[in-house]
Amino acid sequence: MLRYTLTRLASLAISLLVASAVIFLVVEVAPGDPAAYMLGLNAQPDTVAALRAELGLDVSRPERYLDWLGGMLTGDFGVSYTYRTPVAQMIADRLWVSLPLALYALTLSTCIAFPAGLLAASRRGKAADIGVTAATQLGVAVPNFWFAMLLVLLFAINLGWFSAGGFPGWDDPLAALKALTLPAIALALPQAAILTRVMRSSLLDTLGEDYIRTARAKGLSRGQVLWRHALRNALIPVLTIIGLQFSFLLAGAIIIEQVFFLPGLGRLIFQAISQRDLIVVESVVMLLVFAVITVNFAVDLAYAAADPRLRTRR
Amino acid sequence: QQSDLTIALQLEPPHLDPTSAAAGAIDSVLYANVFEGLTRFGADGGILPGLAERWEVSDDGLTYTFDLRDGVTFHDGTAMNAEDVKFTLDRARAEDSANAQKALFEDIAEVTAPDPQTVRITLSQPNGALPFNLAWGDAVIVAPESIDAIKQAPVGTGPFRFEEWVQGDRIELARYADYWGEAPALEAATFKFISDPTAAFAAMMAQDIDAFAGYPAPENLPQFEADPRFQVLVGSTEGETILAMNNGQPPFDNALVRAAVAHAINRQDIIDGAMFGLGTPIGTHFAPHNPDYLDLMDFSPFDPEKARALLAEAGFADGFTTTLKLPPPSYARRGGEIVGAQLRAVGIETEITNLEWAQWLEEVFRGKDFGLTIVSHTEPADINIYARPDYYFQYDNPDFQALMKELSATSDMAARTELLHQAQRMIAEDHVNAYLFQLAFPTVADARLRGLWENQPTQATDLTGVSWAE
Amino acid sequence: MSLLDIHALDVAIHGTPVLSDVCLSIGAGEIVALTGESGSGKSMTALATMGLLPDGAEARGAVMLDGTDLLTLPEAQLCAHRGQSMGMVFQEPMTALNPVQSIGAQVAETIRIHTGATRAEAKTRAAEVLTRVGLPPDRFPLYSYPHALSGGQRQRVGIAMAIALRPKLLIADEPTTALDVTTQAQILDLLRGLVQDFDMGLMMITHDLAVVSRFADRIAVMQRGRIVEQGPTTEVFARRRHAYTRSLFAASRHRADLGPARPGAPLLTVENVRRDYALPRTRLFAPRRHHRALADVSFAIRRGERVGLVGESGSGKSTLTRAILGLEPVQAGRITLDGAPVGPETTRRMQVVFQDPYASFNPRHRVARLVAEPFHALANAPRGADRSRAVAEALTSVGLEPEAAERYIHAFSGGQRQRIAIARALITRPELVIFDEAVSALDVRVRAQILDLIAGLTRQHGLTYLFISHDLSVVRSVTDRVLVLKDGRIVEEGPTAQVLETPRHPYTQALIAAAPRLPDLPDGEADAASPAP
Amino acid sequence: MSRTLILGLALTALFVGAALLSFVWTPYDVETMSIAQRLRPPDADHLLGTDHFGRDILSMIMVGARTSIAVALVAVGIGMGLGVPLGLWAAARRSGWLDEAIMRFNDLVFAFPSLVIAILITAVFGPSAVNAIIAIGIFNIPVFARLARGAALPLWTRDFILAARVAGKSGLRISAEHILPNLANLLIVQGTIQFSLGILAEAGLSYVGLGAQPPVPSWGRMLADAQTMVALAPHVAVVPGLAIVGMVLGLNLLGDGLRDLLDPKLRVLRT
Ligand SMILES: Nc1ncnc2c1ncn2[C@@H]1O[C@H](COP(=O)(O)OP(=O)(O)OP(=O)(O)O)[C@@H](O)[C@H]1O
Ligand SMILES: Nc1ncnc2c1ncn2[C@@H]1O[C@H](COP(=O)(O)OP(=O)(O)OP(=O)(O)O)[C@@H](O)[C@H]1O
Ligand SMILES: [Mg+2]
Ligand SMILES: [Mg+2]
Repeated sequence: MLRYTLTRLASLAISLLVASAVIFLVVEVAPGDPAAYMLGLNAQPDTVAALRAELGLDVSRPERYLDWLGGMLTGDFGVSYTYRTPVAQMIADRLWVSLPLALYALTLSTCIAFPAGLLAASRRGKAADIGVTAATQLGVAVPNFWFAMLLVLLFAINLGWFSAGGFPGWDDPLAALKALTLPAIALALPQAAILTRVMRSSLLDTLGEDYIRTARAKGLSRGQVLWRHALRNALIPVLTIIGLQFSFLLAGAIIIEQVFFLPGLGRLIFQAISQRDLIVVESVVMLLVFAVITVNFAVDLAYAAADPRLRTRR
Repeated sequence: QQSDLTIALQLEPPHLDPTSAAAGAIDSVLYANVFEGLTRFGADGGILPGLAERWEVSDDGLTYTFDLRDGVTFHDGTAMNAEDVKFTLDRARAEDSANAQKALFEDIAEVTAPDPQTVRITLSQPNGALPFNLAWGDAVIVAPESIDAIKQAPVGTGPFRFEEWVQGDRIELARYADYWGEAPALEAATFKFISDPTAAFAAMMAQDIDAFAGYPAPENLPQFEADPRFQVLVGSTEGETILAMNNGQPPFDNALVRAAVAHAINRQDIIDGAMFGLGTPIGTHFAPHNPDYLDLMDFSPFDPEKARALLAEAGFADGFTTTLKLPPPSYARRGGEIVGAQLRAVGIETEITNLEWAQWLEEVFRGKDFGLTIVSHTEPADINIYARPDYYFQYDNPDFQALMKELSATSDMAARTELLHQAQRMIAEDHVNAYLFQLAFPTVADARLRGLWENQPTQATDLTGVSWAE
Repeated sequence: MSLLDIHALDVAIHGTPVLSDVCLSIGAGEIVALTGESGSGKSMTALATMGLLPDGAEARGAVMLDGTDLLTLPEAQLCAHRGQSMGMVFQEPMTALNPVQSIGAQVAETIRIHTGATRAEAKTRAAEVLTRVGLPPDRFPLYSYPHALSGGQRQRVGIAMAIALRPKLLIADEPTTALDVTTQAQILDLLRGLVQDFDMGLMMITHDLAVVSRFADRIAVMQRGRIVEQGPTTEVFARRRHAYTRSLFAASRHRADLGPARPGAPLLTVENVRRDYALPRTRLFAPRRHHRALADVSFAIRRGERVGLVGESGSGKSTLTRAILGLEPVQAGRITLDGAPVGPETTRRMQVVFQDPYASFNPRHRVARLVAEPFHALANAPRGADRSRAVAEALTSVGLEPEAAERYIHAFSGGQRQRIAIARALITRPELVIFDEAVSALDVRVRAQILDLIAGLTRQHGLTYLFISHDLSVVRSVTDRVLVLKDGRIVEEGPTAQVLETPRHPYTQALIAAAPRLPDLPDGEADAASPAP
Repeated sequence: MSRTLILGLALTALFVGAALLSFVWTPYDVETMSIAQRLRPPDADHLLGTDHFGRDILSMIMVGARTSIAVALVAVGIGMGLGVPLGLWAAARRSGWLDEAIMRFNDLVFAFPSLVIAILITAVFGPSAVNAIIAIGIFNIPVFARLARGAALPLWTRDFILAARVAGKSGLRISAEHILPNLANLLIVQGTIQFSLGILAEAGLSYVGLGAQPPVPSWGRMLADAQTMVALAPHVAVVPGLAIVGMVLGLNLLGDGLRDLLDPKLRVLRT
């Protein structure tokens, strides 16, 4: 287990390094100059040059890459070109919206998917199963931005139950949660559909295993078998999907944050790209990649917890 | 009685220093609310005294003497005096200045502060537009004490004090108790930033916000007008929306081709299709609400037959293919689709590319790598850009350049009008660009709000006179 | 009245009958063996008794356990019976246990759901039961997980779960088929001990008559969903009334006629071969450990020799096969074919027949292509019509119609597939053939046919082969000489008859002692069924 | 044939048929605008109404189907064309450094938020259908590589592969001759799923303005254009949304149906 953890950690570090280089390269070759962007149509070349110097853009690329990389190791992501505040501070602020949103959506999708998947698997071929399956087919097919649009139309504009968007801050946690509810639903439903499908098929697979028959021979009823034996084994593929979903939730939030004008990471990155705030783009993408890689790492460890075979193997 | 206001804007300022970025969004929040200049724009675009109570011009037109108001203090409590003004202007025109409109201060030779209440500006050549130039947001008065933190914590002299900025979401202002002038009716104001038009509609409809200045989706306006909860103000802006042509490159270096394009355009269809009827058609690069405006649309009426004939005459009987690069605003994106269809009707194929602003600046504005583009020129009185041969549409006409030189040396009003008429006619005749319409400025607001600016003589959301009706 | 009384049981799955008119009874303390070829309905009888028939199955008749008809019992009461008054052990110890639960928890579960014992009580009881089946907690802690146990040990856990509450009836469905002979003997002993101690009735399902002969009180023989013969073991063995029973017996005792060996020059020599598999490090900087699958193996095969290789599971037989074929490197020693070290050059002069007839063919290719595959390495391989002719010839020689070449592999039975595998192995006339457990997966009767085929081909073509098996009776019938492999070493070697009659090495002795053998019967040879292809 | 399969086939055929038909005939020309006719609700002239430029929505949906299908199909092609060989290669060198490197590469691509990369790609090369294809295609590579490797690994331990090795065949040849055909079912099923995800991705990219550029109609852009007009003329937002749902639903049902038909035990990746 330890060796497994350590090798995974090493490959994780290499992955992050490669990722940082790729991100830096891609972002830097994008045409567009942050200084020119900031100074607009009437700017004169010497003004632009002055601003470039002030932003530190006149330093060579490899040097800036190393600076950025070194800074990140100490938690210093540099200073935003357009906002002129420390990037770490900006990210931290936005994270307070995006992370709760992703977690909220993840919780919602899990809370919907688990019971629905269980129901469908335990009533295989019955009306409940067919209903759940049909709902998931639809859920997978609906684009979340369109769904978000319909949600706003119904719940914010017509019914007025929720505000149409915006984020009041965490001073009032209840209001904050309420503001995140519609976006979380828009994000969660398509994911819940996928998760339900995985849950169902994984459960059905496990229910066909030999040890399920063994357990039935011990005198466990169908329900007991499902809870005590099938669930934990079925969880393994489900965990993978949850791990993968995390990245989709963080990234999928870009459009959703746009629709609900939430001041989250997604909107930050969208804005930063259009303003050519390179350092913000690089840092946020890096952070997302880091999050995904570490979450998947955690999922791998969770695997080991769920499956004792993995603790000694590998 | 409500005394606070939540008003939405489409764009969030990148930072809060109006004197070192071109972002109009900075002025939209801070101009006249937090920062003030020596002079200022009024709601109708006229120049009013600002921090300078009055000014005098020497006979040779080279020296301006400004008398500052008494009792003006910055929000940090320090007094505003002539030294601050000198600091501001010297900073703006310095070698390493990052002021986006440095050209405004080009003619200033020296700024002196003979006494705390007097500022004297000496020019290197006469410039009748100095009071106008000093009204710009890029010329607001800042203090040396607070300049270092200005991008995050702006300290000005206006009726509202900067309170808080939740980046990505909102900026909060509060009434400044020691304001030199009349106290505003509002105690607090929140600017919210909603860039997505759908979100704007939803937020307005759900009454999450009290007003939206520069409402981004004109198609929704009839709905708001019909709703008694709201009022809709449609004002004018300084934005001449043009279909710019690359005069420096074939085929648009050929005046016949440019004329053909100008005749192929149906302005009303563009205004209806892209702006849902909002906007005034123009025939030259000048704002229709300006007293010196000339209606020159007769130079380029919608006439596809003539356009085809002109193309044939220019040697493009079979038409040609060119690029149409569009920046993000919907007037450009939607207008571009219509322009593309209209040009196709006369045989000109366009390859449409949607660009972000940064890309547009790089490729079109700086790189001059384009055939056609659509953009709104929102700077006030900016016909002088046609005198810059290196400007992105690359119009190089010595006659026009001479005309502009003469204009800046002239301070007689009637003579100026005559010169401006000549200039308008010259570019319309030359079909430098195809002139589409003057951008309108729609504001949607709660029906009980009073005193919002209707027009946009400059980018500003002046809240000084805003109040709630009983 | 006996403990279990199955009366006129009919079972149909989705309308297809799988059992008809099955009548069977088992008394307390009695061992009844249910035997018959694959698919004859043995497992279905057991599952019907447990009330665990697959979805879509419909059962008619009566299954009386201690006077209660299980078929009419509602599911909830059936649950109370399962594990409490009847228990079941399944064939596949590798998959029959939940991989993510400790063995203690799995055994305790039976106790807890039926008795309402506390967690601690159940644990104590579980420890007792595990001790009884030979897994004392001091060596096999309750918190061990199944993956850490060997197949035999897992099977013991399975038995412990089934007998935890001392059920009156125990059903064991092929409990030893997946195990090697020595382990098989231990498990059979354990079961017999339990039956005696607890006075249980045992329904023992097996297709191996030799296992049954020494073990069961009574035998029931099934064929196509019916019981065709049943009675006390000795009686059934002696009388063999039903033709099917007779053919089953004949096949079990079948000997192929190999013809005399004519050994020539040495063909394959294996000298001091060692094969290590690297094991994962336990700690980051711990020295890498190795598993020695082959340690210092040396032997030689002459042209025309038929050599057997026996050894229990994991002793290194397949590893040796791969090394000889040159598919894997060895860490030390030399393997030469005709003097040339093995490698890509020599591979084409050897061929191999694998154990699993279902896994040895690409299901997407036609038989013609499959059989012709070994031509790939040949420089002057026949093409076009010549190739088709060669394929047809090869198929005919293994007793198949040449038309078989046009079909896909799924259209063939296991026995036919193994014939095709032999055709594939022989098509290039290789100098050496390796049979790696080539008949282990087959039914006794089919096995007899394949052994006859190999013998016939040997008589005709004078094959040289290495025949690998864990089944001594098979090796006895088709080899001249035998090697005994244990833990990667050859512990004994000699003429087959001599080694099997008078084994010298204790391991060989144990192997032979553990192997179940059919009793010698007077008229056994008389009615040997002639295997029809 | 199951009901799922029939429904899936019918829906898919409907949209593919509409796309093919649009090459030869559409009710109206999709590039001709008629501002006076804008935002007309569905009626006899315009079965699905007109959009904000007065174009016929039915015609635009038909041509938009073409765009969606083309983008998604090529993107899946890229993913399969590169991912499957990579996966097979990794499996052929199982547990070597090459396998490790290929799988790490896959993990890395998976770790990048796809939409952000798509935005970056278009920021570098400008928005266009081709760049949308590349952006979607890149993220299909690891899906197919993982799938192919995962399915190929157990095959490599099968005896028939050993038999082929005994016949002297190279790893490349075995991968092509024995492994690939055995993955066909799986690839077909996963291909349909990725195809449907590609349609969604294209719609998402076009929605934020990064997909096909005007005047080429695209469902995502139709939605984006329509979003402010929901209250004004609901049909302009509802119709393209339903088209996307219908097409994706059809493909998913087709994939499920095919899987049940070909091999119900197939393990596909769902993300
Ligand atoms: N789930 C099922 N659905 C349909 N038919 C089945 C099912 N399980 C078994 N059968 C059929 O029932 C018959 C009896 O099968 P059963 O498993 O009882 O055979 P068996 O004697 O135990 O064979 P083996 O020795 O191979 O285990 C076979 O023909 C088989 O094909
Ligand atoms: N690739 C491998 N990595 C590590 N260990 C292996 C590997 N292959 C085989 N072994 C080990 O080498 C030993 C010999 O294995 P081998 O497959 O040769 O046994 P066998 O005699 O053929 O057994 P069986 O009768 O079960 O087929 C076993 O302990 C096995 O676990
Ligand atoms: Mg069976
Ligand atoms: Mg083996």
